[in-house]
Amino acid sequence: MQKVVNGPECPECAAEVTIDGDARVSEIVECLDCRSELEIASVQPPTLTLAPDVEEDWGE
Amino acid sequence: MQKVVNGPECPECAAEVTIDGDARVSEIVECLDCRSELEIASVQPPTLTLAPDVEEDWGE
Amino acid sequence: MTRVAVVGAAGYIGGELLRILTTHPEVELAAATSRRLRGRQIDGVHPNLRGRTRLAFCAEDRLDHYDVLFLATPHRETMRRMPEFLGRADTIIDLSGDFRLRCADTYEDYYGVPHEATALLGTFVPGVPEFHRERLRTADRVSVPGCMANAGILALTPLAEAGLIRDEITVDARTGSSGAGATAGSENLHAERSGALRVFAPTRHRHEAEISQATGLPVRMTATGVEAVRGVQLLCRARLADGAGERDIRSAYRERYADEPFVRVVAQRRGLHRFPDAKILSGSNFCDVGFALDPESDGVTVIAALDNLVKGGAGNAVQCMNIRLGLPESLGLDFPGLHPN
Amino acid sequence: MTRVAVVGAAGYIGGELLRILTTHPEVELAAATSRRLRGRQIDGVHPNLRGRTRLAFCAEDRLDHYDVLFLATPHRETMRRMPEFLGRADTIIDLSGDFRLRCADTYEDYYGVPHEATALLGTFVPGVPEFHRERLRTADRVSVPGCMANAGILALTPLAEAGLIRDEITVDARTGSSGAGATAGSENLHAERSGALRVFAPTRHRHEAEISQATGLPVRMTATGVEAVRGVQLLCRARLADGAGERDIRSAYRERYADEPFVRVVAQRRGLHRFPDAKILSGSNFCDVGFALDPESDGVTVIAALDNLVKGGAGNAVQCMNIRLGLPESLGLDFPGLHPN
Amino acid sequence: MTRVAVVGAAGYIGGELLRILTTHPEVELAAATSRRLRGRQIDGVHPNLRGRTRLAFCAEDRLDHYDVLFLATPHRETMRRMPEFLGRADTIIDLSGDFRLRCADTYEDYYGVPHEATALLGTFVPGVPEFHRERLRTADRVSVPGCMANAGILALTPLAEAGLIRDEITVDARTGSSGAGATAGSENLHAERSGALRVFAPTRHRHEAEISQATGLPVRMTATGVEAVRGVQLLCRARLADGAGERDIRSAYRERYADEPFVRVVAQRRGLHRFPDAKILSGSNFCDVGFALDPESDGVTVIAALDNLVKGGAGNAVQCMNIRLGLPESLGLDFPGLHPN
Amino acid sequence: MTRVAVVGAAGYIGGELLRILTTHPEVELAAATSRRLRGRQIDGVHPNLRGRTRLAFCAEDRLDHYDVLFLATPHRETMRRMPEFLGRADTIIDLSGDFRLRCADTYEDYYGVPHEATALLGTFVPGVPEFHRERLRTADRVSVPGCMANAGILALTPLAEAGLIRDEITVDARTGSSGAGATAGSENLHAERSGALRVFAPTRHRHEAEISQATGLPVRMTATGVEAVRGVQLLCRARLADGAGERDIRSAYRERYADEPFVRVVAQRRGLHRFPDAKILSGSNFCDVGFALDPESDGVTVIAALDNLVKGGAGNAVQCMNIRLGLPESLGLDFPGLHPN
Ligand SMILES: NC(=O)c1ccc[n+]([C@@H]2O[C@H](COP(=O)([O-])OP(=O)(O)OC[C@H]3O[C@@H](n4cnc5c(N)ncnc54)[C@H](OP(=O)(O)O)[C@@H]3O)[C@@H](O)[C@H]2O)c1
Ligand SMILES: NC(=O)c1ccc[n+]([C@@H]2O[C@H](COP(=O)([O-])OP(=O)(O)OC[C@H]3O[C@@H](n4cnc5c(N)ncnc54)[C@H](OP(=O)(O)O)[C@@H]3O)[C@@H](O)[C@H]2O)c1
Ligand SMILES: NC(=O)c1ccc[n+]([C@@H]2O[C@H](COP(=O)([O-])OP(=O)(O)OC[C@H]3O[C@@H](n4cnc5c(N)ncnc54)[C@H](OP(=O)(O)O)[C@@H]3O)[C@@H](O)[C@H]2O)c1
Ligand SMILES: NC(=O)c1ccc[n+]([C@@H]2O[C@H](COP(=O)([O-])OP(=O)(O)OC[C@H]3O[C@@H](n4cnc5c(N)ncnc54)[C@H](OP(=O)(O)O)[C@@H]3O)[C@@H](O)[C@H]2O)c1
Ligand SMILES: [Zn+2]
Ligand SMILES: [Zn+2]
Repeated sequence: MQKVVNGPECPECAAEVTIDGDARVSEIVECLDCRSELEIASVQPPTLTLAPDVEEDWGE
Repeated sequence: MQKVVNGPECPECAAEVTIDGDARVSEIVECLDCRSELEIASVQPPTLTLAPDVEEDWGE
Repeated sequence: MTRVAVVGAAGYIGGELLRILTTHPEVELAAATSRRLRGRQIDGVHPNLRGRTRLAFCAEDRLDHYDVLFLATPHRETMRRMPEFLGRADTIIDLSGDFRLRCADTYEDYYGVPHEATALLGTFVPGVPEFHRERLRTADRVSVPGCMANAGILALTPLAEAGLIRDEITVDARTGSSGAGATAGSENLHAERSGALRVFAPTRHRHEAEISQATGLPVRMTATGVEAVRGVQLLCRARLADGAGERDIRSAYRERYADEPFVRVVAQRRGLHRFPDAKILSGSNFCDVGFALDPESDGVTVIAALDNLVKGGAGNAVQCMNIRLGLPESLGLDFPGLHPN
Repeated sequence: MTRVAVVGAAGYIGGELLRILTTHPEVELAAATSRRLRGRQIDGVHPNLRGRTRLAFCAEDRLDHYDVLFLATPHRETMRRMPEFLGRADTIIDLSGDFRLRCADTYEDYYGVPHEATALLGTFVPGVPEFHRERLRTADRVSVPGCMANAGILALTPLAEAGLIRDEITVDARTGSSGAGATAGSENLHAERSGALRVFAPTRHRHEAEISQATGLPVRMTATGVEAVRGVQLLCRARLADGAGERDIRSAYRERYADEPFVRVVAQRRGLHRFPDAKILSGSNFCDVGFALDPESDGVTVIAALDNLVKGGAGNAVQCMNIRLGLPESLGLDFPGLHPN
Repeated sequence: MTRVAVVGAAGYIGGELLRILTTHPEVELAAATSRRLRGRQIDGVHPNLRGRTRLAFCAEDRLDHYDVLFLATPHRETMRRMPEFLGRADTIIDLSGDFRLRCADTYEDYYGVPHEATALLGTFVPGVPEFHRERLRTADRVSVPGCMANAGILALTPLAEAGLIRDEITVDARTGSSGAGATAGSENLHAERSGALRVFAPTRHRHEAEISQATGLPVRMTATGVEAVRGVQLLCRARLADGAGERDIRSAYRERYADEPFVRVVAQRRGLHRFPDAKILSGSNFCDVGFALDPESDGVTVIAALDNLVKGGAGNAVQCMNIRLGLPESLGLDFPGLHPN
Repeated sequence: MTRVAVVGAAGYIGGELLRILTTHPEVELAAATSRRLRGRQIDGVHPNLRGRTRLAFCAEDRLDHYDVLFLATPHRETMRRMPEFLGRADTIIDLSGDFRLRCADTYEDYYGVPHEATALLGTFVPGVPEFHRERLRTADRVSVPGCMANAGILALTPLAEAGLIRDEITVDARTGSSGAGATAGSENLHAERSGALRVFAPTRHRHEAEISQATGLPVRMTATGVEAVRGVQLLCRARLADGAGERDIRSAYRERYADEPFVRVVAQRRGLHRFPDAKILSGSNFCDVGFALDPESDGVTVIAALDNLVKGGAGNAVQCMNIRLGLPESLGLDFPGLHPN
């Protein structure tokens, strides 16, 4: 079993984000609620920042 | 060519309704704008009333 | 084993009830009625049930007494016959529109005929597990909401209850063709209906009365038939109450639906599947609910989707039955839907 | 013969321009560019043109000078290259989004990048014959509106001009997949897009800025991809000004559109086809416009439909060209659409 | 101006005739009959014609005498009433199945009823311009082939005539829902027909008799309803005669069809659109024909596609009329079809 | 609990395996690989699994050892990597085409490249429970047939085994778009693929080799893409052996399939649903098989339908797994399909 850290809040939607115990700074995790891509800013204590958005232009 | 009487207004939408010269009382005509079914109430002068609606229940 | 029966079993809601009930581990499907097809195998009109059952339709006068009786008959007809049906089962679960509105006047206003069983109106518990679960545990008369109404109720009630939205709500509903039932007419002819974007209710669709009753807010609803057999999607617009923001909305949904087996909050920032879409819900009992705030105004767009025959009808009814019978609530309802589909 | 050319001719708008221009009796299609397919026959990607033309795509650097040059290239790209295009034709008809908005800030707000040819912004005449016919007769730079925008402009402007509606307007748009162009990506993969009800713009779709600019009213717009290749339908909601009623609405449309060859008012009381539906408009240059009043409130629902590639794009552009060249306005545009379809 | 009339004008073939005839520059559409809808505007059921005509349907007893009378009525009914129709026009163009087969026994065999106007059987010229153009120039009675039959005749006759194929031919036909006409029934209910792959004729579809009559070869034909409103595609299999090869096939088609305005040979080695596909033919009068040889056997696959309501019906009928009247053969038939669609 | 893993889990077959395995009561889904989406939640691309699992995709190098490993990777790639996969599981169930044909030459002939693991070719048991159940009980390497191949094998083998048909068989296959997998390209762009009748294999579709191998008869197969996401239908033509008749055919099927949980014989004389139609099979593990005899010749038409992702892929693979593990064969596979749909 992977260890998980009971995590920080998603900066977008305030959901609690679970991160692996062995996660490193600058890794990307996904918020399970709003599916933002979040970058691990620090691990002790765990903090997250919003990763830059890839533009999704569906053009229609 | 059929003779047409330059007609009365549609009671629903006020469009001018054209009726055949030989139209009779209680015949049904269609308003070309709103497609109401109209009954010829009199011919001299021409007047129209709304024919009873068939219910269209599309249920969805 | 619980003995159940379905009236109006040759229709689309009836067929979906049969699909779910024939695979439900705790019930015995004892009878399925059809006037037109009495004596015929049910898999003749519901070919997906081939190999699953050898049951034939019976006439309604062959009904005896059941633990649970599902009514999948047209509105108007159902209210007339309700007294008779009440005698035939411990629990009645009605899928028609006749006992959804508490107020007889509102019924007449939206259905165009006076209600013929007004004394019974108040005796039905709304078939909305998410908001009436406790009452459903003991309810003997359940009235399941309309397909689009249920989507609207699930999407909007948490926000209304929490005081997060105010004023009038507008609802733009889109629906597949099975919502109109199995009766052939030119409006449902494939060549006419296929690919249509048919605004069949430009104002005042009936289900607005149900959503309004549930949320306590004024609702204006339109409905458009779109290319689909199953599926309903609602796009609702409301105004945020003063001070309300994205997190409040999200929390309201989270709190309400965290433990609900069949409501999912879908409001994502990335990917193809960011908001509720009926496409992936066919056959499933989920109602997906999502939202987006207009960054420049106090407007919020709320989106909901479900399969009209399942969470919008038969599945929801079986969920109510499970609750009434004290069974696990998801029994017989675990099909998650298909992707792609 | 008028010599015309199309840039971006391998795309969907480009292809539709080719369809119309190859059957147009007064123009000679002199060039059609594609970077990727230069040298290839145009009927390779536009198979409906088999037997109609032997033209091959050419590279853009092979362009010389034309009477009319149509631009069917992506936004952003088009503004960058506009100076170059302006030198290649007497009249430029641009189908991209880059010169539709008069205000550079609004452009940046809705397109996410600063405008790169602000000096040219004010020099384009809106490609809306119904409201700018006189200016179009002499216009050398025409900017055709977006597909959904055009439907919204044609549906709402008569009411706004006549002062019949007030406050904010909401627009819920539904669109087929060709609106996204011919570039393959997972969002347009058949198995994903087929049957979808995909809310791709839950708020602030770009075209709301165009409709707002044309009507002078605030607009809030959502957009949903529905199962269709061609076709756009808009369902708009507005509030009536004090005293305004059904007849005023109908008169406003009648006056505006009585002599318009390509706008029809469709608001009927009976039948299957009571309101505008894109289903019957594929290939036609019509925009159908209809409405219904809520009997219990001051709300009015306005509905519009068109084929995004024709009245929402190529057909409208050719209509503008006909006006500019002093030709009969419907030339090459007389296909009425199919039923059933 | 040539005065024409259409009997059975409220149906799908009737509507397509009206579409073509109202835009045809050399004819005046003088009457369109419907029993059920007499007195009603024709655009009520054919909404694509809004703004194109103010004609109303008339009862059949209001018919007088026309230059050309098109019959778009059901088989069986048409043969009974043919004597009456013959008196009402100089030229009759019949779209029903009643006068396509020369042999009364074959008719009975395939239609299940005896022919009731056997004396007239031999008096109709087949409405196949590609093979009977000379006779059509003076024909007063024309019988247009069935939709799938026409595809089969155009695909196979050149090979049969040139002696390039031998033995039995098998034909697997796929058809859209408009082929079954505008009458609502459960088989054409949208929810049932949508997405169907319904083998409605697992053997001996009627049109095999027509293809066999035209090619002189035994034919075995199946038919499957597929998801489409318009469109027919045939996949035929034959065996090559000794020594015949790909070039012979290609030459046979080329010779036959080089100058034909409405038959295109589509058998390409690359690209998305290598073989005939009905998808791009909606509304067009083309029949596309293609083929591929099995590298390991003497088998050849022949593919044909058309729009059942156009080259498979109304368009082909108008092409015959143009020939009969000495008009340019493509008049009113120049719509090339749409891509994408 | 049996520990299973899926390689290629982001694709359509992979997703369908995940759907079935996450609801299967006797297995634990321990890993799902994707190179492109490693680290991402699996419900991001398989949105029907929302709320069912919190599993994320992992990279292939994170795989350890499993009881059963499913391979849902492209052909060619799979054979190259098979040695590696064999070390990672007690039982391998391969869904690619690489180990279906026993003969390396036939593989090269149909796949266009030499086989790269010929030594392994003979070591795989065909994943056809209906004909190889006993071997499957102990098989450690299973190769599941192609989607259309499985339909053909189930439709034709009973007749071939019983000696009821002779000579060459022709197969006309129709398939939905999910059969081509989840990779976007212009051939699968919605606007191009929607409504298509695309003959992508006019002769010699690959699956003919599999059907021929299973039946021992020569097979000529074409394949056409039709409008559908899921679903395959085959229309096969064969000649009856001397003396064989309808009853023999029906008996042969009955004997073979009486106890099969997932093959149904559908050849009815009445009703809308007389022959196998993929429309009602989406999500179900059924293969429906039917037939009709030509009353005038020795021809028999055999029809089969299935969902390519279920009985044509993932469902069939799980059925094989159940057999291998000694579990009830239908476990996890009881969804009957939807009607209407
Ligand atoms: N379709 C939906 O999405 C949906 C969703 C939620 C609720 N509902 C409600 O569920 C009910 C059934 O809808 P449906 O879509 O299944 O309709 P349906 O397909 O038309 O089926 C209705 C069935 O009721 C029977 N029936 C018709 N008229 C009757 C009468 N006068 N008395 C008794 N039985 C009669 C018919 O069978 P026989 O004639 O053979 O007896 C028919 O099969 C309706 O009240 C509807 O509003 C529908
Ligand atoms: N689709 C609609 O409904 C619709 C309606 C109205 C207006 N419009 C507008 O019309 C324009 C074309 O739309 P579409 O749907 O036809 O798009 P499309 O199918 O993607 O076609 C665009 C074409 O432009 C060319 N192109 C792409 N990138 C380019 C670049 N950087 N420079 C020059 N050429 C480039 C491409 O051809 P090559 O790469 O081969 O050169 C491509 O064929 C867009 O501005 C769109 O907003 C579209
Ligand atoms: N659909 C095709 O693809 C296609 C192609 C080629 C040829 N055809 C042939 O064309 C003919 C019409 O086909 P369709 O598809 O247009 O059929 P349809 O849509 O059913 O229309 C037939 C029309 O004939 C009228 N009609 C029905 N019964 C009649 C009767 N007993 N006497 C006189 N009129 C009657 C009806 O109008 P009222 O009841 O209002 O008078 C109806 O509108 C048929 O013979 C068909 O085989 C069809
Ligand atoms: N679709 C059907 O109906 C069907 C039916 C029966 C059998 N099959 C067979 O099942 C297999 C999968 O088909 P599919 O339709 O699911 O295809 P798909 O949707 O394209 O998925 C294939 C998956 O394999 C992975 N992949 C691609 N290239 C790879 C490579 N070189 N090495 C390792 N992984 C690779 C991809 O994921 P990542 O790139 O993210 O790793 C992709 O998600 C094929 O062999 C197919 O023939 C398909
Ligand atoms: Zn979040
Ligand atoms: Zn009127």
